[in-house]
Amino acid sequence: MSTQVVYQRSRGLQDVETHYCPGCHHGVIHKLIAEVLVEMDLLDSAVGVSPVGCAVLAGNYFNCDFVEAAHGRAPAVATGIKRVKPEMLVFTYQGDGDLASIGAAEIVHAAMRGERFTTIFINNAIYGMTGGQMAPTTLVGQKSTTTQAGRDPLQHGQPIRMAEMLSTLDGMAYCERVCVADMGNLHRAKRAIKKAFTLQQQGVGHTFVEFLSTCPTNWGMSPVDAGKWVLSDMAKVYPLGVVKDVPKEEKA
Amino acid sequence: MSTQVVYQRSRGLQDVETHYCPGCHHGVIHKLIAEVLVEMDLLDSAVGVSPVGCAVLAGNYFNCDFVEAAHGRAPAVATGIKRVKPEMLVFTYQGDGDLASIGAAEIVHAAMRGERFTTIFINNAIYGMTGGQMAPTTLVGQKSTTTQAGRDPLQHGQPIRMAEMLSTLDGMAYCERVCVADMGNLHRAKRAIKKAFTLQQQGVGHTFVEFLSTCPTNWGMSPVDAGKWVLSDMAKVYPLGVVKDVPKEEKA
Amino acid sequence: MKPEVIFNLDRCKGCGLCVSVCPKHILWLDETVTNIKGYHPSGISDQSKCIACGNCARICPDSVITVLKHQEEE
Amino acid sequence: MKPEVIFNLDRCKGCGLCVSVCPKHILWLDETVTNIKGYHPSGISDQSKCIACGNCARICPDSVITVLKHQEEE
Amino acid sequence: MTREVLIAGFGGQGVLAMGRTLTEAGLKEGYNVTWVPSYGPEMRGGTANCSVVISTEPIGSPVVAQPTELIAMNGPSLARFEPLVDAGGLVLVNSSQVENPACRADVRCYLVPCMEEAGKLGNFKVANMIMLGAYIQATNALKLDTLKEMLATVFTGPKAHLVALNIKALEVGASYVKEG
Amino acid sequence: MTREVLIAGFGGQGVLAMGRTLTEAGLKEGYNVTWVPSYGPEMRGGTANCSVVISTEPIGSPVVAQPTELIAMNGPSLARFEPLVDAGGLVLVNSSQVENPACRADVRCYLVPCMEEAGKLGNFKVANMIMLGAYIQATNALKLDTLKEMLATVFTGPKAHLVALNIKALEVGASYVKEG
Amino acid sequence: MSMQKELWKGNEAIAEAAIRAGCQAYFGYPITPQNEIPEYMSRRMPQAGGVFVQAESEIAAINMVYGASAVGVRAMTSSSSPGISLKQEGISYLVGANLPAVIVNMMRGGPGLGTIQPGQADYFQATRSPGHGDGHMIVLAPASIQEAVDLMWDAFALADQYLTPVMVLADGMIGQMMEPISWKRDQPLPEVDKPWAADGRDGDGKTHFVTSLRLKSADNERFVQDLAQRYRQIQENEVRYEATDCENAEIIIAAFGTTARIASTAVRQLRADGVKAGLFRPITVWPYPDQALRQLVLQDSVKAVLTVEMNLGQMHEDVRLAVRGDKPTPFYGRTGGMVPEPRDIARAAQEALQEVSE
Amino acid sequence: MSMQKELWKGNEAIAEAAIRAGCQAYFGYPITPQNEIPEYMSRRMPQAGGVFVQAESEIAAINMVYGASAVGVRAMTSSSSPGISLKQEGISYLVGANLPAVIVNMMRGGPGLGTIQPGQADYFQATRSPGHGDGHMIVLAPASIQEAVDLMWDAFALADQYLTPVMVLADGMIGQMMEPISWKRDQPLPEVDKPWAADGRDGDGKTHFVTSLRLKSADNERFVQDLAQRYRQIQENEVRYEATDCENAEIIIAAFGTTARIASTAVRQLRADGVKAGLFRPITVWPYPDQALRQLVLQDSVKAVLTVEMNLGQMHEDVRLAVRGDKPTPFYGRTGGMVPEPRDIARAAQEALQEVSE
Ligand SMILES: Cc1ncc(C[n+]2csc(CCOP(=O)(O)OP(=O)(O)O)c2C)c(N)n1
Ligand SMILES: Cc1ncc(C[n+]2csc(CCOP(=O)(O)OP(=O)(O)O)c2C)c(N)n1
Ligand code: SF4
Ligand code: SF4
Ligand code: SF4
Ligand code: SF4
Ligand code: SF4
Ligand code: SF4
Ligand SMILES: [Mg+2]
Ligand SMILES: [Mg+2]
Repeated sequence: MSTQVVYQRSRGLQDVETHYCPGCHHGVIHKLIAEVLVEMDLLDSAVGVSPVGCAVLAGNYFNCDFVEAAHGRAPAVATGIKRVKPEMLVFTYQGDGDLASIGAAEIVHAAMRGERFTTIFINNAIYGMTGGQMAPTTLVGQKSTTTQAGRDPLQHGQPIRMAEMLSTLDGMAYCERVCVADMGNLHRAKRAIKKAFTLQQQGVGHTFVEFLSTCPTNWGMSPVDAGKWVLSDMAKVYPLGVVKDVPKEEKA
Repeated sequence: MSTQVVYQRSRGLQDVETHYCPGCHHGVIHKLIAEVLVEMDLLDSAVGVSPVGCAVLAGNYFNCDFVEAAHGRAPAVATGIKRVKPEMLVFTYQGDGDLASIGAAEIVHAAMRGERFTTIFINNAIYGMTGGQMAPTTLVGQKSTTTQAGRDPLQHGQPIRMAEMLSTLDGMAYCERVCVADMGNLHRAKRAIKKAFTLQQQGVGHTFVEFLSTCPTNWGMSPVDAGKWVLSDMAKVYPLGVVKDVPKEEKA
Repeated sequence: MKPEVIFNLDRCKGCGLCVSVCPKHILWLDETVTNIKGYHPSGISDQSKCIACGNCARICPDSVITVLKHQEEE
Repeated sequence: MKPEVIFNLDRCKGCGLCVSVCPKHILWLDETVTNIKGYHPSGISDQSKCIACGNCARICPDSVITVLKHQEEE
Repeated sequence: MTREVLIAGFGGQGVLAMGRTLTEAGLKEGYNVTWVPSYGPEMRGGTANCSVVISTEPIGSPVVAQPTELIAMNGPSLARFEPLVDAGGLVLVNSSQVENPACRADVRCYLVPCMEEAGKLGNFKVANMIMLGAYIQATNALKLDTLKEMLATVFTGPKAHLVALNIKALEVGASYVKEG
Repeated sequence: MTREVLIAGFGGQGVLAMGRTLTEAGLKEGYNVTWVPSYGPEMRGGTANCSVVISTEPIGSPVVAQPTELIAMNGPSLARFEPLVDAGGLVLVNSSQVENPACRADVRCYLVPCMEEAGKLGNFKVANMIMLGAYIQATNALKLDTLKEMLATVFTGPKAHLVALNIKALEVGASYVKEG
Repeated sequence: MSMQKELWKGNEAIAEAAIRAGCQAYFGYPITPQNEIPEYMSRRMPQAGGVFVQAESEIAAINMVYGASAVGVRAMTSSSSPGISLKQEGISYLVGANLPAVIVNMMRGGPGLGTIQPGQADYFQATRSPGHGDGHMIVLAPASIQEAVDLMWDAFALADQYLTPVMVLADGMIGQMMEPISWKRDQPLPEVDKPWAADGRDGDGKTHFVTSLRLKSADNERFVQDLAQRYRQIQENEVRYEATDCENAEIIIAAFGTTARIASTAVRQLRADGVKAGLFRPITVWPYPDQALRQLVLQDSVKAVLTVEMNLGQMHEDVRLAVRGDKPTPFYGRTGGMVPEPRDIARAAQEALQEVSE
Repeated sequence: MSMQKELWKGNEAIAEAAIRAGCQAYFGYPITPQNEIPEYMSRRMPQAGGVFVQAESEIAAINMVYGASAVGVRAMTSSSSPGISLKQEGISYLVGANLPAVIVNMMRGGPGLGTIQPGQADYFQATRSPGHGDGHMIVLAPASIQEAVDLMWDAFALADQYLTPVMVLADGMIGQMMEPISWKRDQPLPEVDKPWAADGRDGDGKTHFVTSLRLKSADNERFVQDLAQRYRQIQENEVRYEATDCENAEIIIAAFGTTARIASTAVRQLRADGVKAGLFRPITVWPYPDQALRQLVLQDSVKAVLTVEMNLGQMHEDVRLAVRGDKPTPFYGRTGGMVPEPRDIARAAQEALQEVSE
């Protein structure tokens, strides 16, 4: 009898429990990144930059080096790292509060400069870690602890589409929006990460993968319903797919 | 004999000298704003927010109230003002270092929220006040004291087009890029200011006028040559004209 | 081919994502069991129906599941 | 109609913008004069050619120039 | 009199609410009271606990480091906090959630099968009220009637029907201690 | 010996460069030296000035509050700084830029028409060198030769032809004082 | 005015108190352990006719406060340690522009991201250096929710009176706990005339320019000297503290905020054990009740002053400045989010006395 | 190593010294009066094989430093007062993550935008509270360009040795002036082993996680206590100061940086006038040379200690802590960008002596 492993825990992750809530997509996305790091043989030469947000402890979960950044500043920290260690594979992992709110200037400028690291952007339309306040990405009408009657465009504006906004910058080389709400999307998401890392190694500019993710706890939904809501509601405001692909456009 | 005044110093300006260098467009743009304030009878109910940059003393020059903001934070200061005094006409006046670099997060979010004030954005492709360092808007190849061999896209990225980037945000209602490098453009620029102020009063969202401006001193050009360079070089990277006009689009 | 689905039950948070992606509908959350974390963990009702597609394992946020395929030596 | 162009010379910084926009090319910077700020101020060579278009005044960053039109009463 | 109560369990077991109800009741009876929750990510999916102090004196420290009374709604909480309880103190255990529950010899201990009893009442959510009833009965810290009165003001309008259920839960819990 | 020199004028008159040349020359002759520019927006289109201290002792304060010597390249600078000059001090005035130049009675004063003289040399840019020559001559603070030597190292390659011009300018300035 | 006791969570009580005191605008950004303040404000402010904006960052929040205050409106923000560090430039601007504002800091354990548990290690930042330059805030340190509530009125009043930012310096414990309070003060503060506000020109066309820039050093020095003058007034008139059982005490425990309320239990325990302990609790930690403490310490009975804090010894410096070496000044501190227990404080006091008697 | 004297501008000399000392990466943002540092770095760093990035802000700059340092590279930033305020959170993170870094502050007159002229009013911010939480930086205060140059080697060495941010605290005067220097130290510092650096896993697959988060208070307290331990070591081993003419002086003038060099002229003037004046100049303002000053002050001859600063009296507090009321401690300060003159300092010293004798 021979045994084939269809799937087992990735070597790219440490053998510890995560603190994430049941069914939170943070955990799923972690796995995909870890799998790509293993497949590309990058565990020894990669360094991740974790945010302030639910993923603040990512450095305890991944099996590669990590640096924890101040809230919103991961792109600056990654810039510091990549500039002095261009041979390393550098990626940030940031939530929507972290990247799109307090850290808006840092990501805009990293993208403008075409910093050669990869941003993994977890858009779950809420501040998870701090208990469910409105994020800049919160949908119109969506309830949060600071928009208890739902986000009102007149008061709070409309959701910010970071992938589209950042793609106006010439330094952005590759930008795709994905999710892990079903198996097809999950596979696409993994390919996007791999592509971003590969392009990073080719030094083409900034690479950016936005994940539509879930926060079952603060959305007040079951994990499965949360996944459905990503596809039914979030993806309408934040269309899935490639937003920008300069290397491809150049080839074409 | 009757005497008609073709042009005299605007009542919208105080009768003082400015500290601007000879021929700097800051002074010209000040005048246009002042003229519009007078024509719209807003001197008593307007408040400007000045930046940290060459225009830091604008409050000494205009004949309306002013608040001096910390570097880059004018949009936040203006938000604080407009939210508590919605009846006032509020405008910021920011340089490109101020608005596009250190203050990138604040302008992105004011635009996202559709804050009902007007941004006057002075893009002179340089840090004027501090003596000519690279700005995010500096053109590729342009020399500055921190890019003495010219801006290099690989090191410093390519120029950021704020008007285009911010126009991806739903809160941006009206966005136009103008200049005062010749009389035709000067007249168009004044109309743009007036339109922005009018739309602000109608409460349609954020209004934004980007000026391509000069810095003869730090560009090392005569004022007249600097004006020509705006038209010949800057306007190629930053096309003049309306970038977004939601009220008009809606009517159409 | 004999598929095998193995659960690291103590790590399971009972989120149900695995259940939702199983094409054979053979996974379920066992409400009668509470693991040391206080959750009702996932379980498989009919191993024989499993096609070893790996969906459950791939989506599990907590890497609870291992999917194996045992091949009779020929 | 008699145009009049008046300069507040002490405020002039000699930038030349007015010179560059005058359609009649009648403005120039007087290098023989230095004002209290140390600049060579602007001046008009032939007032009679002026058409009172106001360009010079409108572009002057320092509001140095006033342009008037005197009308003979009819 | 100073009671320092620590209430601990899984998130979602109503541990913080139980503490708040107790605190509110203490206030109603004229005591000095404080309530402090554990907060932050450690709550996330994991455990929750809160400190309640009920005292005739001004309350200095609101943090209960050495409880006079512990309410453990699950096994990990019992394991973590029982060692801290004052000798001669009280430990109430939600025996539905603890395998082979056992207590220190030097404390008074009651096992309350909250889930089973809540199940019998047809609503698992009242498990915490059952425990609260047991606590009141075991300590005489406050009057059961104070809590009952409070319930009438908490559940009003469309939720008024819950008053009776919760009162019943308190009584079940209380009786459990009486009998146990 | 401590000389505290204040050099002031319009931006663009080479005021800061004059100060730096003087400072460098002081260093060459083995003195302790410091140079401080005025900086910031007040420079913009307006005036510029710098403080130079040349001393046989360690220099404490590099800011010249009470100059022993003032070089005023324009009228506003003369008006602003002359009152600060030490009684018995020295004032050098660029008389080309000052209408009706007049000095305090208790200071030594030289009027140097730098622009006119520079014009005669065919290059307005050497006006500051003319003034520097006058300063050296009037004070004997340093040797004119030191400055001349320096010029040879400053202007090299395609700019070498400027050495002679600048030396000439120094001499014109110096002669002005000798004669004046 | 109802004096009935109500159970309130610290953060929410502070938010409600601010509104009742007359705060018209709140700008803030989420951070544990003060999230209930913006959350409460988002609900209640609009009902009260005021303004709530969730800012994009702490920096934006303090600058929104700056804007609202510059046009004459009572405004506040709140945050916790890392967020307060980000506000340093903005606070310095408020000082430089003579603007009133109220800032609540629910301190947590630092440095860096640290923990979200209570701490008191921002004492130096609050009392010594609100940003760069010579500036101060009035810093109020409540030890209970009731006191925090009451102090909100003072905070806004002092800010308006002295044209200065005022910080309410509390910690996660006070923010997160619940205890009964009564609404002792229920009247909003009176409107204050703000002739300097940039809310439109005066009738005579006079403009207002709110700025902290004074390019000429002489002007800026004049401003700083005026600040110093105001600070002396504040030091003379606004010092607040509470001294309990300090008369004829043999040991005085000096502590502020949460630590002080815990120390009060320690003092009771010590007294029960026959030790004459007293508690000195500054309510204004800037201006520090220097003279009051010194007077008490100089009593013959006093053998030592024990400072207790949740930090490495920051207020300890103020105590040492007041005592000037005239009595021993031992220190007991917990750090990094750990909260001291009464018995630990009592033990530290006993040890201090023993050391003195040796 | 050339000991020939060269005329250098302070800012450029400091930048060059940093490179020669072994700095591998510079991240900064323009602000007067330190613009020549980034400008010089933009030119020279790439030539020296290092990294220069003009950051989008001071916040980004300090966080780039954090990143570079986290992977084991010697990095620095520079700014001036308002920009330093913006770095407070980042500095606290450096402390919390045990990361070496060098930060130059060319102080100007505050508060707020203030002036761009020299000031010393960031002393408290630098010495008391680098951001929130219990943290310190080693703070070096040069009084001349030569000393600033020499101290750059120390700054990087101390940062690496104690895993701490080090601040070089100077002012616009030192940044803008020129004076002759010689390159006394011309060897770059040796490479330091940084086993904690997140520059890739170790051979055995061990990962590195550089973080300042310690969610469990007990862990965070352990960290803070370790910090405190390191701070005690620094206080024992790294105190630096210069005492000139202090022996048997009747008055000691205490001053740092630019003010100290000006005071040295005042001391010469006073001595010429027959007054036995001395100058005490701390070079490390944190750790403060507390014991050294105290010893000197306790000499019988000393009648007073006059503190002179360009602020409202910040180091004055350290002097008072050292003197503990044993001698009078008058203060003379200029503020807001004004630089004191030697004669003013001399006069203040005369007045102080007169007051004592009355
Ligand atoms: C300077 C600062 N401000 C605020 C916080 C509090 N804080 C922690 S996480 C967070 C936002 C989390 O939201 P997001 O980035 O969307 O991540 P998520 O938790 O949703 O994954 C905030 C505001 C902080 N730690 N530091
Ligand atoms: C926090 C802070 N950082 C930096 C500065 C220094 N500074 C003053 S103006 C300026 C930039 C000016 O450039 P820009 O905004 O383009 O305006 P301009 O002068 O070109 O009109 C800078 C960096 C400051 N005052 N405050
Ligand atoms: S709070 Fe939301 S984002 Fe954070 S771990 Fe829980 S579910 Fe995930
Ligand atoms: S420095 Fe440039 S932008 Fe500033 S006033 Fe002078 S020319 Fe204008
Ligand atoms: S491997 Fe596929 S079929 Fe088998 S249990 Fe998992 S999801 Fe279902
Ligand atoms: S997906 Fe994983 S954690 Fe969720 S129920 Fe299935 S096995 Fe458990
Ligand atoms: S008004 Fe017109 S024509 Fe007359 S001088 Fe001015 S620009 Fe020339
Ligand atoms: S535009 Fe104005 S400032 Fe310039 S030269 Fe003409 S008059 Fe003078
Ligand atoms: Mg989020
Ligand atoms: Mg600019």
